[in-house]
Amino acid sequence: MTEMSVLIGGRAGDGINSAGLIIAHLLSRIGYRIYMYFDYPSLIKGGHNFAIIRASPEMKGACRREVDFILALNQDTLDLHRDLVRDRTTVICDSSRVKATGICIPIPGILKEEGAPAVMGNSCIIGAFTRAAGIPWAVLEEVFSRHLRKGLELNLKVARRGYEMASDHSVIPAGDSPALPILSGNEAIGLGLLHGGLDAYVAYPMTPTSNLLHFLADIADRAGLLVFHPENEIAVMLMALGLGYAGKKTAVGTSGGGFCLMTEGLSLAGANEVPVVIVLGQRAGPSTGMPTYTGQSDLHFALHAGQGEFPRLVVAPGDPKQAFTWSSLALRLAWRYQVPALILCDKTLCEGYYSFSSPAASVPRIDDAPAGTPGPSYRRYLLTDDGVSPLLFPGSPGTVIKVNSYTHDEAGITTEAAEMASLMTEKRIRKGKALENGLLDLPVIAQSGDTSSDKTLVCWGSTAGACSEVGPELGFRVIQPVVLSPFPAEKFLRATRGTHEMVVVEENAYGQLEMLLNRFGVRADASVRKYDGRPFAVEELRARLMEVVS
Amino acid sequence: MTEMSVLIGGRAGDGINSAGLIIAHLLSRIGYRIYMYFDYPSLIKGGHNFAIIRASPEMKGACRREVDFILALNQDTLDLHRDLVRDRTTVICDSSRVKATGICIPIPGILKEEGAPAVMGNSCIIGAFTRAAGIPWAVLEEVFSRHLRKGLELNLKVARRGYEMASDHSVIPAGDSPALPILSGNEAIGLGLLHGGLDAYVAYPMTPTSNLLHFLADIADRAGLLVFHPENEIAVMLMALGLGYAGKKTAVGTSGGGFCLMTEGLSLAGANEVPVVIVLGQRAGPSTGMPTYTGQSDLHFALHAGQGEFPRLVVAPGDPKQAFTWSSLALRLAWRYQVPALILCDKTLCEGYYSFSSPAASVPRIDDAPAGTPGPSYRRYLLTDDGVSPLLFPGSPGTVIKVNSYTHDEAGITTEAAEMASLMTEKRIRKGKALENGLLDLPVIAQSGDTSSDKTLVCWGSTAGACSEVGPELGFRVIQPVVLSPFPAEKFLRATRGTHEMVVVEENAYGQLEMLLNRFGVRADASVRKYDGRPFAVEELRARLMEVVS
Amino acid sequence: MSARDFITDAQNTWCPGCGNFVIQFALRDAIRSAIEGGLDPDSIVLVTGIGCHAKMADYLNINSFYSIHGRTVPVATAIKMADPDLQVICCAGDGDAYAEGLDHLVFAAKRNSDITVIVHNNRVYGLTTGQYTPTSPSGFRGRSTPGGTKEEPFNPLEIMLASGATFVARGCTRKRKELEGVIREGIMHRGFSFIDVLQVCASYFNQTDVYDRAVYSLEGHDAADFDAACRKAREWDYNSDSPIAIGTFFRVIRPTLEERLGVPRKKEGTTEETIARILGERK
Amino acid sequence: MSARDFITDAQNTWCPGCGNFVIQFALRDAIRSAIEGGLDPDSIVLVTGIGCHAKMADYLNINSFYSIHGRTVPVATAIKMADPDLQVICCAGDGDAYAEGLDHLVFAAKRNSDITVIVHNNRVYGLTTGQYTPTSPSGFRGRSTPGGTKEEPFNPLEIMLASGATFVARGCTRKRKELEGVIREGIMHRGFSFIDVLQVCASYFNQTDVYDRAVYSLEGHDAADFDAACRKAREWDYNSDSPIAIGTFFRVIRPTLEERLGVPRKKEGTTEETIARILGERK
Ligand SMILES: Cc1ncc(C[n+]2csc(CCOP(=O)(O)OP(=O)(O)O)c2C)c(N)n1
Ligand SMILES: Cc1ncc(C[n+]2csc(CCOP(=O)(O)OP(=O)(O)O)c2C)c(N)n1
Ligand code: SF4
Ligand code: SF4
Ligand SMILES: [Mg+2]
Ligand SMILES: [Mg+2]
Repeated sequence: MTEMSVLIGGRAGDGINSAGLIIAHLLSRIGYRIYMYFDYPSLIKGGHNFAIIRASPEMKGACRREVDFILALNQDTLDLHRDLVRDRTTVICDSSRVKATGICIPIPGILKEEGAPAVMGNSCIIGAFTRAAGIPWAVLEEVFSRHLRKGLELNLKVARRGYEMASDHSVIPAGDSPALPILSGNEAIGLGLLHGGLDAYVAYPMTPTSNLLHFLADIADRAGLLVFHPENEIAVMLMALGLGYAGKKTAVGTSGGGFCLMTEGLSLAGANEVPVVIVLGQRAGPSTGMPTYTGQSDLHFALHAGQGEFPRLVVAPGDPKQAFTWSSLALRLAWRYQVPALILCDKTLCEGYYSFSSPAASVPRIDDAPAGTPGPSYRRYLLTDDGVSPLLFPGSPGTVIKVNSYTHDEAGITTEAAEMASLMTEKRIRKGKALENGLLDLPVIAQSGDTSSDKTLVCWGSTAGACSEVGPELGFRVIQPVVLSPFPAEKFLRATRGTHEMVVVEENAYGQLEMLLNRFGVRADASVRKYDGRPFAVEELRARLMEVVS
Repeated sequence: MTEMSVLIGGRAGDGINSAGLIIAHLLSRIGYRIYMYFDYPSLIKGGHNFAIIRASPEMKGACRREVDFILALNQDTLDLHRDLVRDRTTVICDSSRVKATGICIPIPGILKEEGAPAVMGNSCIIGAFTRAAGIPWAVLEEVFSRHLRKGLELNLKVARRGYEMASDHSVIPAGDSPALPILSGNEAIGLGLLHGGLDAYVAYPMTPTSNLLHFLADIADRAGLLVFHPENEIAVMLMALGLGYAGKKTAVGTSGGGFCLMTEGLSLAGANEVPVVIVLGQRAGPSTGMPTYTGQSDLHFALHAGQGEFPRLVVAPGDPKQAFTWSSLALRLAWRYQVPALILCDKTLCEGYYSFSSPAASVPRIDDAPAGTPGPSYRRYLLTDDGVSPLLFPGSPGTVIKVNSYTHDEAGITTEAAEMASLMTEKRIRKGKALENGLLDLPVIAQSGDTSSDKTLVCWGSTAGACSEVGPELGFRVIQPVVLSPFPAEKFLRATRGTHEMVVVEENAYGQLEMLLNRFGVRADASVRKYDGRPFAVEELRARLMEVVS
Repeated sequence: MSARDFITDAQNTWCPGCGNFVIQFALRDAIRSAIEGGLDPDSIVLVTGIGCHAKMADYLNINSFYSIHGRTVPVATAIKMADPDLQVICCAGDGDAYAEGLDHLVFAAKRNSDITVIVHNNRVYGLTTGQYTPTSPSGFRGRSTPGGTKEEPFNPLEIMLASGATFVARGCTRKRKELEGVIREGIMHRGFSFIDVLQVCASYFNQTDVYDRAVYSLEGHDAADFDAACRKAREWDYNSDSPIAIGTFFRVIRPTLEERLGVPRKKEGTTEETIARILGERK
Repeated sequence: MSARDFITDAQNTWCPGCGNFVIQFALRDAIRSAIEGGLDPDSIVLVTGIGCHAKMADYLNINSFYSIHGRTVPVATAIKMADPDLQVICCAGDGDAYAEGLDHLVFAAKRNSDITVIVHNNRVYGLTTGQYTPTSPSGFRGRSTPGGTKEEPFNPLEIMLASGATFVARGCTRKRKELEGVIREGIMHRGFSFIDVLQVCASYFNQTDVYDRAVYSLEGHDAADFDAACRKAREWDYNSDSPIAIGTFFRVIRPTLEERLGVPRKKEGTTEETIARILGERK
């Protein structure tokens, strides 16, 4: 069984994302693992959208620079992606809008005959694809019936017309792995948070995490979640701290600009020790930048945002499995150590779709901080050996619970005494150490490739997708630190021991992971950086790596 | 001629800051260089306030742990500062409030007899001090007449009563240097900005930079400045960018919490290339922390604040002379390279008072970015060799000037094209390089002590005061990088060449400068850190250094 | 619970003559009488901003969230959402609630979040030593406006009425008894309660004489009449020299945010089951 | 300058049927007629937020500051302060100006900053694909509120009137001519001009039918009468099904912020001299 890629493209508003997802499910059903990349400009209608669905026997996390099928709902799809077309590529198109040789379907005519709306053109071309790829009609029927919210019958009709107009063209052999769920990174984060015990989610929409808000709002009722979208990100963050103070495990989600507005609340969380999780979806910056394109340029901002010093957890998952695991762990660690935790992701991960085999059963269990004893002697900031104070929430009988943004004493009363200020700083440092210890047994670094190779590729976040595919091919061991704060320096050094040549691959211009590694005495021999908002394609990364290594 | 220190203490609301400043001027007039530290809790009345005035033949920037005179308006002044009292210390106190042996003046009685308000108790005790220190009465008269805003006559009367009740006790020999102006760090920054060409200052009050707002508001009329205090820091930052877009050289001032709210605007400035200067006064954090106490814990936040990547200038002056020079330069460099510039200071510098010899004449001249040519072909983001685009402001005849937070083309129109995104990122990188080159001839690193010593002390910001005094005594060469971004790594390495033992001294817990140095391969052998909100005293630093060095 | 119990041992550092003392005791007594009426003292949560007013969090021996400048309201809204059994009270400043964080106030009113916001409106930034606020009179010479402000104050009551607040009142620290009354009423009100308290700042804006002269208690005013409330609110514009009414300007009962949100429904099955079910749908 | 000149070559990506087209052409024509009346085209500056509305900055060939979400107003205020000869216009969104950055709007009104704010009020977040805004009707099922919002909209006109705005108007994209009229009036008004434009969002909240049915032009309304303006503003609460007036609700002339600030006085002597003088006083 071999791998294959399908590109479907059309105008913004044509529903390319959903169409891509249907194709993903078709291929999933016949035994493949799926990765889907969706590319769209920041506008509602009119621009060019496309999705690339890659199907392989093994999970992949990046696209290739060639496609086996190209489904063109507009001329741009062919014109803009000529470089992806090979001799073997099957072209399927809407003959009314596209000039091409291949399977050309008069979609508007069919829609008219069937009395179907324009948006069902997708189903028609998908029908044609199904046939061309040799996928049994029953598979399409099943996928449609599971994944179309409405108009099933009409969609099937229209698809059937497409199906009938095509012929077995480039039959894809079926695999035998049973179909896995297909999840976006955002959904994996959401489910991971749920797994970690999420009670509430507060967010103001911002690409690429808006869909996390939408997803959690959708499942709020059955998951028993409070989901709230307030006036702006300042309110989001402060609401999260109000909820946390009252005992609700809360996460927020945003992107760079919104995160800026949360930094004052983040520092507050550092000071008042109310746990909170922040999902920070990176996109191409600075400022508004390219809202729907990807980037990895907020690492140091995430590491250092907020005035003053306090421990924080920063994790950067590279795929939905890590996203699930580390979203669950981030929430639990935040509550165990009463620190803010950031889940640093990016557009590629958040809005990409992946076959997902749930790690739910294997996520290590981490308990909340010890509960305090209610009563008049409760002190919210009790100085303890590990810096972690027992927790109680308002409403506890006979107990006064004071949290405070000022430097405070154990009871939470403001102080400006030099000694108490030092003690509280040292408490926070101890908490940070405790968090570091708490991470010792967790999979803070992901590895792939030949671990005895003397060539090491280091990457982080979603770039791990392309890296873990290309790196091993080129003889690299691939190291992806998932936890970036507290940075697991010792484990990292151990993992890279014996390295002769180190390349750091990042989707930014300044080499932010490299800057972080430098702090720990690690020097890269070469860097591969990309900053045009598009994730690395497999071939592109391979070529770039071959340029820089000896 | 020897040096001496005076401590004056009383309750919040007693006017200790002004009294300290008068004492500073008395000592300045008789030929000393002055450093004054003012210590007060974050409240208006009721707590204990004190000022320590240190007078020496040479400029100093830190206090000693012993005083020659202690002027006590309340009992706390004696009780809380016993450790500063030596045998030789002359105690002068208000006998109605303080139990002590020394020169005890029945201040309330005197005030009553003279019909003077309570706040004039200061003048009375200053009169006594003047006599005890052997300072001629005429000096007091001159200082009062120059520096009291109102009630000169009554103040003189009251002072005279104090003067007459004391005797020459511990006569301070007069020096012969003519009196210098005495300035706070905030004032030095304000004048430096003015020197750099400031047109407008926008701020929301926040310790320790509120006094910069007050100072600039006070001189606005004669300096032709627009000074505005809007609804919050978000508005502050965005107003600054509006002013900058319209051609006004603008600075803003804040502290950590307010800076958080400015970070989104900072990233905008990085993207739309509108110059702005941010005065960021550090204080003890995290969050509200101890608003009137000092700290150096916002360095990395300043270096990395705002999503995405763009060049920025970060300077951290250590004394008013550097503050003046680098505030002027920061504004000019911001306008030369169209980058945001941060002046990173702290409570010690901002609210400390210092004898000041103006470097105005020697501040290097830096021109604004080249002006564009008005007309329809003007492009705000013209791609140039050094990344700097010619500037024009709205109102230019026949010219359309578009700035944009989105990724844009040369004309400022939004684009999401991969190539243009890369080009604009590279433009910003080139601008950063040009800025780096522009810094080559500037005094980006300050040094003192024996530059051939193999023991090096590294410090930054106001901590340079204590370090440049103690370091050389202990045989250190002292290196203070004033520019922290773009970090002058090469110059730093050159300045520290031959170091055998390096100690980094900072007023924070995590070693933020050290973390930065680590990035450039510099490893410290020892660290001296302090995080209780109080600046290093000379003896304290000496002892801490002696603990850590071999 | 005795009166003493409500005050902590924290050293009080308000200036002598500061109106905050009056608010402190009025609030304490309002709480005390609410407790006598059945309120559980453990269920009270105080949220403060940053400013002189905010020291209330240190001084009152009740649950408290000493927040940051301008942000009492979102914190309080969320605490109430988290646990509708809690009784959430904000002590905010005028710089705090009307400048730095005005938007939150408008939104809490719009949502009818069942919290009580007491604004210590001394019409000056106290803690940062005397700058103008949105309710300082025009021409106010503060430290950031030595030549006098160039703008008129706004009228917070009008803005709250326009925003949908269901309880709008004004108190004054020169009228302790009346103040306690509106605070108690505000706490008891089911829905968003807004109380603007004209507070004497002894150090930076001592309006004692003005308030002693101009303040009078609303009488014969129908708090159910929105138009009358608007008219009364407009009687004094925080600038000119006119009579200043205190008391409850407006009161109406509407569904609260928390009532409308409902307590999140009990989950069907365990979290693991929910996750498994959702994954199943994604196949 | 011909009509064409005002439109750039940037590709227009608004959805077919979007009300933004109407605002674009109404604004262009209002500007054009102001230019015919003597306005210098080079002196116009457009400030936009982030959202569909904001693309106006790309599409109109005039000076522009394409700002960030929610922040048109402080940018615009500052540009006007920097150079009172400039004519500053904001195109803001309802999410933008009423949610993210509401406070700035209130303060611009309070200060009577001489800028014109046009809010493209489609009562939805367009660009982020359909979430509720502060003016969405209650129960609105957006992507963040699939079960319907649990709050009522606020009425931006009421808030602006309460905040001291000196020009308050409403337009609708279904009435292009009238819209052009209020925009022109707003631009000409000396002082803060606020124009709420009911804009059809073809993709996420298409209120064409409602507006076609309910919108009518104010007639016989005295825009100098504040109480009448309030009454008219309250006629429709952005929620219920009642007649929707468009036109100028309120207009009054008061000193503007820029007039009151004055242009910073000419400096006495050079900067160096000023610095030297100040240093002298510090001796
Ligand atoms: C974001 C932020 N900006 C500024 C400050 C500084 N600050 C502290 S209190 C205060 C003003 C307080 O005024 P107000 O809210 O009226 O309270 P008051 O002291 O008068 O009771 C300011 C500006 C801050 N803490 N945080
Ligand atoms: C601080 C911040 N938060 C969120 C966003 C994401 N965002 C962009 S546009 C928008 C909503 C736009 O709605 P509106 O202002 O009503 O404009 P419309 O698209 O409807 O014209 C949001 C939430 C952002 N850019 N910045
Ligand atoms: S400054 Fe004013 S508000 Fe603050 S404590 Fe003193 S009198 Fe009260
Ligand atoms: S989403 Fe709505 S507002 Fe945005 S362009 Fe489309 S129709 Fe217009
Ligand atoms: Mg106040
Ligand atoms: Mg909108």
